[in-house]
Amino acid sequence: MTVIDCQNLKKRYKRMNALEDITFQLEDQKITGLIGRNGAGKTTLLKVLAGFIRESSGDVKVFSNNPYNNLRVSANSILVDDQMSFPDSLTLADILETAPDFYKRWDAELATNLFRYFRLNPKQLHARLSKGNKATFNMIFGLSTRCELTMFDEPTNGMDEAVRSDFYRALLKDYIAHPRTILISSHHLAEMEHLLEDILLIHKGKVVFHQSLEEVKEYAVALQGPTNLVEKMTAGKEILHTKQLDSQRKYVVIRREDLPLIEGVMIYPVSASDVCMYVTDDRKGGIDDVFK
Amino acid sequence: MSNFAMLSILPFLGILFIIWRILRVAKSTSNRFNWSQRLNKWVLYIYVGILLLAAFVYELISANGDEIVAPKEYTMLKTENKVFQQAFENNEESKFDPNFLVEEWTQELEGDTLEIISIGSNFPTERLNIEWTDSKEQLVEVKMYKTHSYMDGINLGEEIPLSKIEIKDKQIILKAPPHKELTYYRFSNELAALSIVDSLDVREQRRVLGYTYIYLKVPKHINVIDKDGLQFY
Amino acid sequence: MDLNSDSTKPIYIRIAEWIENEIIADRFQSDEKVHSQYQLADLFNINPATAAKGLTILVEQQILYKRRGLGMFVALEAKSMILEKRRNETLTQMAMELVLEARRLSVTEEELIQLIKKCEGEQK
Amino acid sequence: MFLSNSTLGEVVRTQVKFKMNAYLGTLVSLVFVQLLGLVFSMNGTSSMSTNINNTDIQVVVVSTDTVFIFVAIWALFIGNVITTKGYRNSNLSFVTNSFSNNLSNIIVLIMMSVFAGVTTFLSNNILRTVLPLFNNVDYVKSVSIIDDPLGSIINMGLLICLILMISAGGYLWGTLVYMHKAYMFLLIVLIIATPTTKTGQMILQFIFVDNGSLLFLIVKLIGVSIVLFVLAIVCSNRLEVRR
Repeated sequence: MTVIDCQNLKKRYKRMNALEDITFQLEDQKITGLIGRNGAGKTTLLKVLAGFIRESSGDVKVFSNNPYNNLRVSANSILVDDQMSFPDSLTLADILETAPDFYKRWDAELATNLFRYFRLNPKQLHARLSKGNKATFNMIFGLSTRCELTMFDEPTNGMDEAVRSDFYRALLKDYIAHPRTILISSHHLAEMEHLLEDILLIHKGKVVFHQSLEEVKEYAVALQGPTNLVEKMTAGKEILHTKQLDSQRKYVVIRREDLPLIEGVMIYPVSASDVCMYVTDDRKGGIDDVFK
Repeated sequence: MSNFAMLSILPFLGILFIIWRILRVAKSTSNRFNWSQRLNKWVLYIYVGILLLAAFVYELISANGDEIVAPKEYTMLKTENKVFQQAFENNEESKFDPNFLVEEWTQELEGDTLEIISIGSNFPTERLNIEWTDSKEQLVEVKMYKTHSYMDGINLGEEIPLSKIEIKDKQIILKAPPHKELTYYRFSNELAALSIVDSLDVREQRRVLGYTYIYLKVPKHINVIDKDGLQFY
Repeated sequence: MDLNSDSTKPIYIRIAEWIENEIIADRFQSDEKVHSQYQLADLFNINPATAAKGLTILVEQQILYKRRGLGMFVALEAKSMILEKRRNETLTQMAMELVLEARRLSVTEEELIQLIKKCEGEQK
Repeated sequence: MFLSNSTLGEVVRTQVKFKMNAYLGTLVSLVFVQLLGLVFSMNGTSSMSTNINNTDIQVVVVSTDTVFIFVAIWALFIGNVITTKGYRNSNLSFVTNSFSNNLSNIIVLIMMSVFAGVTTFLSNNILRTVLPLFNNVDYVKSVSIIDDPLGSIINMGLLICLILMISAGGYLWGTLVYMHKAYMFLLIVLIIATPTTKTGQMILQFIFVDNGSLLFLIVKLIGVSIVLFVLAIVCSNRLEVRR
């Protein structure tokens, strides 16, 4: 069943277009990574999907409803981000006590166990948590709601290394026990790649591709070898990334296709994270061009 | 009206601003302290408890006077006062309400002059009237009356001291009681601000002011000197 | 548990290889149930869909068979099939690489065969 | 896929429960505001004096007016603060939409107004007991709740409705300011303009004066509150909930 259906979704702010043209569909019970560079429109897209802001044009459907101002969507989806705030007067324990009233599938046991594992102080106020602890608490909250559509916007921002891997592990375990649609945005694809089934890559408010992780990994290949040989092999092909290693050797990333093996040219696979980086890079030379 | 309204709005804006600041500061400080929800609840319980207790205790406190609620009763009191005053002015002694009589006595005069002197107050506090009789004797009849005085339900008749009347040979000295201040508190559940016109009326209705009346019966041949002009004519 | 860190291979292939290794090592007998996709996902900290893909490859190669509602089971001839396959594919591949490397290092065919024989001897 | 269906009623009920709990602190601030008002009304709200037989008689009336002014400002503040960004965002961390958020806010404001009205009415009793106990002054037996239950209820209702109307004004104002900062000046202009211009005076006159009975005034106040709340709902329905 389709959980999210976006058709030519646009979101315009006063002076700029945050989302230019977003078209994709999300099937249920998949973990999808929403990948993109800073300012690509990830947060805006998630806010539209959560019903926090209204699309400027186009069509967006979550559970077959327009999410904006929709109770059904609100009751079945949650967006966990660093802007999440709770009343100043409530302690963390109070918040966890209130939540089941709103979320019918709230898993109190999971919430308490995670709460204890991460050693949060139940008497603390949400507003006064440190950045990392706030992210941890929000994550616990988001997981425990068991919402059919659970969205995380940069969930690991501020978390330390250990908590990050714990978080990803907790997310996976809970997903295995209770499969649901999960959308995680991040710019650290590498650290959460293993969790993902699909990748939705957006750039400048447009969808670049929406593919399974394995397809993304096979999207491109890298050739490395003597400049003249590499240039001959890649002539007339779409070059995603190039780098002059030294005066004789060159490193070029192109779309994957069957290439003849040539003596002296090494062929490497390109990681999903690098694919996303190269595809969304408008400057083919990368940062090195600046220092030429 | 416009200027008046402007002037009355300024202090209000001042109060508004002050309370606004207080609430802001209170909010930020309460954020700093870990003011728990349980403490909040207790504050509210205790406050409501105190309010209810106060309402209960108030019923037990003894108070002055009895509130006369019905305006009818005030109207009745007022009419009685009015009737008396009219009769007093017209020298119709037969119509005087005997309930208002405080004192009466007869005094024998020596000469044929009678001087009426008022002391103790800049402003005469009594009202005086003289009925001339045809009697040839030297007897002067003195009657002192006091009409109803009520204010907001208190029977002031008992609280306000009477003038003293002394008669010495040829003089009647009316001594006003010493200056005295009485302050009463009364409480109202109503919002005076909303019904300001109404409440002034209501309060005017609730006020019945009586006087001390002195009625003299003096034989015609006696000469009365009334320097202070106490008499009705 | 970690898969071997040869990260150039897709995860699902590594999952399939891991199950094959388990079968070769006799940790899964014929007609024995193997891990479900969820157990594998939990075990290797990966997405269950990826794990399922690994299992599907093995089903396609008839190393595993599916029993509706019960799970995946090891086929009767699984072990020999895997060995056969590895011999055909993996070993050939490795031999190819060996030959290429030898050529690059200007090792003659004679010398290479000598080397292999020597290695055989050491293992015994 | 299992979707939980929440009806508007259910969501609003849960939100009211949650908000009453979360905003308990505002009721505590009300207590302090009332106590402050009580301190200011110790000297009486109005007094009347007269002189009989050389005796000055002064009757000091202690009414709920002073406390009410303080509570009115509190109500304006609360109606306003509930719409500010912090409160808004924390409301939206739970299931809601704009309409249910407004509806539950309004219900919370009504409940708070009832609490504020009743306590303001009763707060007079604190002075009734405290003043005679600690001040050496005579005082007059005044109408208590038991003496005039019907009148007390009407007065309480009047207080509640006034507070509600003021908080509704604060709510609308807050909603407008959230839409655009320029509306901030609108209220200040309104506050100054209403009592100084002819039309403003006419409106005030229409609402507060010329009332046959207090009950009629109560009905008018409720009407005005409804208008203010509806305007707020209409305005905020066009508003994106989180930026």
